[in-house]
Amino acid sequence: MKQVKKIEIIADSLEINKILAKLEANGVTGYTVIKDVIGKGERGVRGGDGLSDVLKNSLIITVCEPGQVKAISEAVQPELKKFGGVCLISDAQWLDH
Amino acid sequence: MKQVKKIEIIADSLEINKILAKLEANGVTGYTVIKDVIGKGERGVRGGDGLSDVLKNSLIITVCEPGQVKAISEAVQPELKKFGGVCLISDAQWLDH
Amino acid sequence: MKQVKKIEIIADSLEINKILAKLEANGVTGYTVIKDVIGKGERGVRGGDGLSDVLKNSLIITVCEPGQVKAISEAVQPELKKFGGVCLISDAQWLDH
Amino acid sequence: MEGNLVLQNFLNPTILFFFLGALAKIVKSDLEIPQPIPKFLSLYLLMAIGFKGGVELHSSGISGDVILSLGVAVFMAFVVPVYSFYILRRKFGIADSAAIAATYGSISAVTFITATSFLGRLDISYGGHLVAAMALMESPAIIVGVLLYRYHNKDSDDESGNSWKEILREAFLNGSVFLIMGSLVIGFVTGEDGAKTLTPFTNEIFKGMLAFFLLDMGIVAAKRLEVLKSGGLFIISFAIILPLFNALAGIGIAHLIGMTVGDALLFSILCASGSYIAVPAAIRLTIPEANPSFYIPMALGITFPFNIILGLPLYLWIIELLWS
Amino acid sequence: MEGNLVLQNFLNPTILFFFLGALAKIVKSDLEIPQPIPKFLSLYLLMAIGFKGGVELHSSGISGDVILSLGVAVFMAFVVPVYSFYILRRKFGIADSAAIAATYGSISAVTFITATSFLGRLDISYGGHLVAAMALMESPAIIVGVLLYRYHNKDSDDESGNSWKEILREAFLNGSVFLIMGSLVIGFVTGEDGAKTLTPFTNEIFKGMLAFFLLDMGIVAAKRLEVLKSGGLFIISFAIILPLFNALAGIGIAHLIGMTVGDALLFSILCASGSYIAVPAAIRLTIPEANPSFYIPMALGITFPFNIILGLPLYLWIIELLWS
Amino acid sequence: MEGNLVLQNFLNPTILFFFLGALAKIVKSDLEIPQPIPKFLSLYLLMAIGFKGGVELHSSGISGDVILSLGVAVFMAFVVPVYSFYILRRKFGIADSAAIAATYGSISAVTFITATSFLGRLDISYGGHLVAAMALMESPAIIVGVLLYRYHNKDSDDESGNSWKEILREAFLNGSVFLIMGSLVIGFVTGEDGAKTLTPFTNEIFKGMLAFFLLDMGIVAAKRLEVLKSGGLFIISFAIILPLFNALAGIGIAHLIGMTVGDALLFSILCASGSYIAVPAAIRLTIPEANPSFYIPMALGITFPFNIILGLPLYLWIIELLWS
Ligand SMILES: Nc1ncnc2c1ncn2[C@@H]1O[C@H](COP(=O)(O)O)[C@@H](O)[C@H]1O
Ligand SMILES: Nc1ncnc2c1ncn2[C@@H]1O[C@H](COP(=O)(O)O)[C@@H](O)[C@H]1O
Ligand SMILES: Nc1ncnc2c1ncn2[C@@H]1O[C@H](COP(=O)(O)O)[C@@H](O)[C@H]1O
Ligand code: NA
Ligand code: NA
Ligand code: NA
Repeated sequence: MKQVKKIEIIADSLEINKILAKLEANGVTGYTVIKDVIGKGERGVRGGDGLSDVLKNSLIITVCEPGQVKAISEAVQPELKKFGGVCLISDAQWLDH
Repeated sequence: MKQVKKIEIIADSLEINKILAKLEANGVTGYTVIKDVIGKGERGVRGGDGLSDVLKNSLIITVCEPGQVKAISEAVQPELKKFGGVCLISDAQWLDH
Repeated sequence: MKQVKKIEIIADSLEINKILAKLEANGVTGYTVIKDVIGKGERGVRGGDGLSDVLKNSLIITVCEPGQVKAISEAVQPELKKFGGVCLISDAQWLDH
Repeated sequence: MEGNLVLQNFLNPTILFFFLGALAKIVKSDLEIPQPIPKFLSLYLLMAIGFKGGVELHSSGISGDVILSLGVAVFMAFVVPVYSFYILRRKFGIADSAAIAATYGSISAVTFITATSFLGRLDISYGGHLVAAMALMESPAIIVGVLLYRYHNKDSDDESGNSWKEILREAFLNGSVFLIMGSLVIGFVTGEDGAKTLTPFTNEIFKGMLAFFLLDMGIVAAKRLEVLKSGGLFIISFAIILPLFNALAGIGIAHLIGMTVGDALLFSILCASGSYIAVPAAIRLTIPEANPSFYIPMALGITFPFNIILGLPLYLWIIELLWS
Repeated sequence: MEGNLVLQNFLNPTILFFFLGALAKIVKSDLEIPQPIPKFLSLYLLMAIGFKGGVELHSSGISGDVILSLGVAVFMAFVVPVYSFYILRRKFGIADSAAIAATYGSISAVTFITATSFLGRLDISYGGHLVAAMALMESPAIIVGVLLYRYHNKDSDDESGNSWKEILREAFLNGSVFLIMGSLVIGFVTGEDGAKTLTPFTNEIFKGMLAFFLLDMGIVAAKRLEVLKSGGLFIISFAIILPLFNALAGIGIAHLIGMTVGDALLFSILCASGSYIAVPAAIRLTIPEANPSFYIPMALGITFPFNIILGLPLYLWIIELLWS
Repeated sequence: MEGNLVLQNFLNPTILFFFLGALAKIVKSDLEIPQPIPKFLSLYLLMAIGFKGGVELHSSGISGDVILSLGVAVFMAFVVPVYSFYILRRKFGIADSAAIAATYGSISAVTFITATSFLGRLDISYGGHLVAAMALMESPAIIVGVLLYRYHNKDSDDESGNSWKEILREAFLNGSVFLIMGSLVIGFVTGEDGAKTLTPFTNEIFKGMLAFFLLDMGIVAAKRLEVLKSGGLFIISFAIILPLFNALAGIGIAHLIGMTVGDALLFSILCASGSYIAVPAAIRLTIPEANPSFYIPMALGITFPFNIILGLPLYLWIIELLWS
């Protein structure tokens, strides 16, 4: 088992590809995406629009070394500032395999 | 970065709106919902019914100040007691933006 | 509130039933599954195939007693080694109900 | 009863697709119709059957006979759950009895649709107002079920329960009830003229969409039936005897008020069928203590196949005996 | 204007399904058409209308008149968002004004489709090239909206913005624009011959699929309208007056270049309608500061129902007055 | 070979929708057909083609000729993966060779369906039993692939592998195989009579549904092709030469046993096509070491378009030469 950091990013679905590109540019080699989640925050309800593809979120999970957290957060921060969203960092243990 | 609490609630999809209303009544201003997750627990399998919309869960994530945890837990506890489900609380760090 | 361990397993959707069977064989009585998540890792992109049902992941969440972690990790490790995937363990508090 | 009719009914493609689905589950094929495809098909069926019924009601007009039929339909929807509840109480707890009673008091639209196909193959006509009867019979049983449950369960913690406003909304405004009712009204308002352009969608591809939906129903029914195995013989026999009894009651009333053969068959199948789409959602919310592994598999896994394969020819045989 | 025409238009089943959806939301029924069913229906509609338009364009050929019509269509798509922006600026900020202007400069395919059904019921013919006009009018307004926004918002942090390459791709290659354009070309290339085998899919079940989609649009429109309530009277009246104004402009131009009555109606409805499918996604990405609770509900919750119920008969009445 | 035939084949709307999808991906449009719409369309196609084949088999009856055709079909399904494996081994590892061999030993239902449309346009008839041949050819190659893999990979850790029971279930009971086989049986049992009511669903809207599905296949094929770019020339040429070779083998056998022109074309396309729906799921589970970025894109991105555009007219040309 290895001590790692789990970063969870909730952001507008339309921004996901941009954010993933930024993560990869900052050394992220693995991630998982849950598409079409809904939510509410400072920018109001994002409950899906039903017709167009706007107003919904995706949830990105990426597990990384503690040393990578700083670079990653700085990379996604401006994106979240502009389009809204959440970035959470927590501790976890990674089962080697 | 700010120290926060992450509350994850897994509950019957039919109860989600009621639970969200209780969360909002207790000062929650932001949340994220993953719809249509399946699971198993004390009340048996909730694997979706395929015809009616019953027997499936949703997962609510809400990030809040440590001080809010007590009120929120007390608000959702009776609901979970009656209809089943899980409420998990963990520590995380919130990236300011 | 009870101190528990949260185990999150991300694995190929086709393997999920096998992994759930292994979990149940190791004393797991409750779990939640988020189907159809996508991701990237050592084995390349799993972004869904669009035609066949291959190349996508599922995310299993199971909450257990700290004492159960070892047995569970050992049960899923060979599966993850062969088909890829991630197993994360973290601390959480379980709201009694 | 001609065994021939049973076989002929069994060997029509829509019914066979139901069994293909069930077989898929039984032999453990991974055939699956992922959501929301079944939802799409079921919304389509409700919309099409409602609309067609409305158009037919438009041509036939709302006569005294029609109103009488609708009246007895509503009457049965109130009465069936009451006597079912007291029968069920001998073996089940209050919550489960109320839930199963509500299930059988309400109706199954797909059973009804299959019955109209059955009549179509035999060239027996029926009135469009039976669709209206179906729509009217969906909701009352939910109300009766909740009433019975609350009446017999007075000591329970009332505050945590749903308000009557919510229960009424669940009963009368749940998606299926609303869509079939609304489509009926639209069909009625627009009549033949409006129907013309929708016919290819609502009528021509209808049987195929039904076959597709029955394929999924077969899969789900077989899955549900597995859950029931543990429930034992009582549940299974109840899920056959109760519909039989209800069908006979329906046939009796139909005879009394002088329905045609086609109308009587449809009315009896409405009485005999149990709901596995609209009622479960309503019951989950209003009687959460009831166990869904009873009321869903009974209506879907046993009563539904029984009705569409044996029930239809059997009820028709009885009706033709009585009417001739 | 014959009130009769309004009523007759209102009482056709597709329009009534829109109101059934809206009613479902208003009475708080849980009727819901889950994704991706609406997506399926809307892709179908775009594919079918594009293909049919292409086939008709094939039979009619590309004459000078056709090219002239397409020319004025593109012209209007550039002009409408410009004047709309300056009107909007009196009440809205730069971002919201640009977003709403783009919305109304672009078009609504479902409004257009409903208009063709309206003409069909009245036996008024129209040219297939109007579908091409629709496809051409979707994108320019997005470009104009972004240009206006950037021009008036110079001080904003330009680097974080999207590159023009991305904006052009959003405008010209977003899914709806691409699909309708591509289907049009396929219909044009294959002509009557190729169309024969697709007719049952693209033409016969078309009205039914449209009715189903309008059911969902009704639900979504009513939901959006709730959001708007807070926005006050200005927004609502603007969402009626601007399309009226644009329709009149369209009718004027149509008269000038001598379109037929059918073509003029379709052209005016293209000018009058606002986009709530293609534009919102493009605007979210290119003008993220704009508030989607303005531009989506205006086009969907107010302008769309206004156009299909009152707009169509009204514009036709005006056209018939002028043309006669 | 008439170049005309190639062009005419290319210019039919269903094929063009495939290219529209591919173009969408190439020009980076965001056009997307979200799941489960493609699943819906593919289940529909399997159900419809199986049912139609069964009905035709019912009318033609099961003659000696039919049984002979089915026999050689199964024979080819066993032989093709064996020789393909040994060719592939010259460039690929054991796991990948076995996976690609299984892919090409099995068949592509959509290629087959496109071939029947191609024959339909040319008024060349074919036997319904070819659909049965298709259904029978789906599974054996999976078994052969796993056998070859296990035989050459003896040292591998056998215990972690799947049991033969699971492998057989994957091969013979996976959803696509089960649905087409079951629908075939239903069509055969019910015959013309039963078919009548399903015709609008299974036959009339069929081409349109196929066009819609091909639109999605084009998008996915182009996406897969991007992955392959890195794989180099060998893979691409192999994905063209192997099907060509298999088609010729099929044509030879068809000539030997005296099939009609139509049947020979369908048989050759069954031999030539590779599976990208049923086999990938089976192979992922049974040969997890094989790299899906080889076997999926080869069959879908190269062989499929090659077969439907150039293969069909080419194979027909050869057949007509030989048969005349
Ligand atoms: N406190 C929170 N807890 C969980 N999710 C949140 C929270 N705040 C915002 N979100 C999610 O992030 C999205 C964007 O948030 P915002 O930018 O605050 O509007 C929302 O739609 C939610 O899905
Ligand atoms: N130990 C657990 N770990 C993860 N999820 C659980 C656990 N127990 C229950 N759940 C989830 O909560 C739902 C309701 O649980 P229950 O009320 O115990 O039947 C289940 O369907 C699961 O999705
Ligand atoms: N570092 C990571 N963080 C989050 N998810 C990951 C990570 N690495 C792998 N995954 C997920 O696990 C799946 C299989 O990973 P792999 O076996 O490394 O290809 C991927 O498709 C991702 O969904
Ligand atoms: Na009943
Ligand atoms: Na416009
Ligand atoms: Na083959």
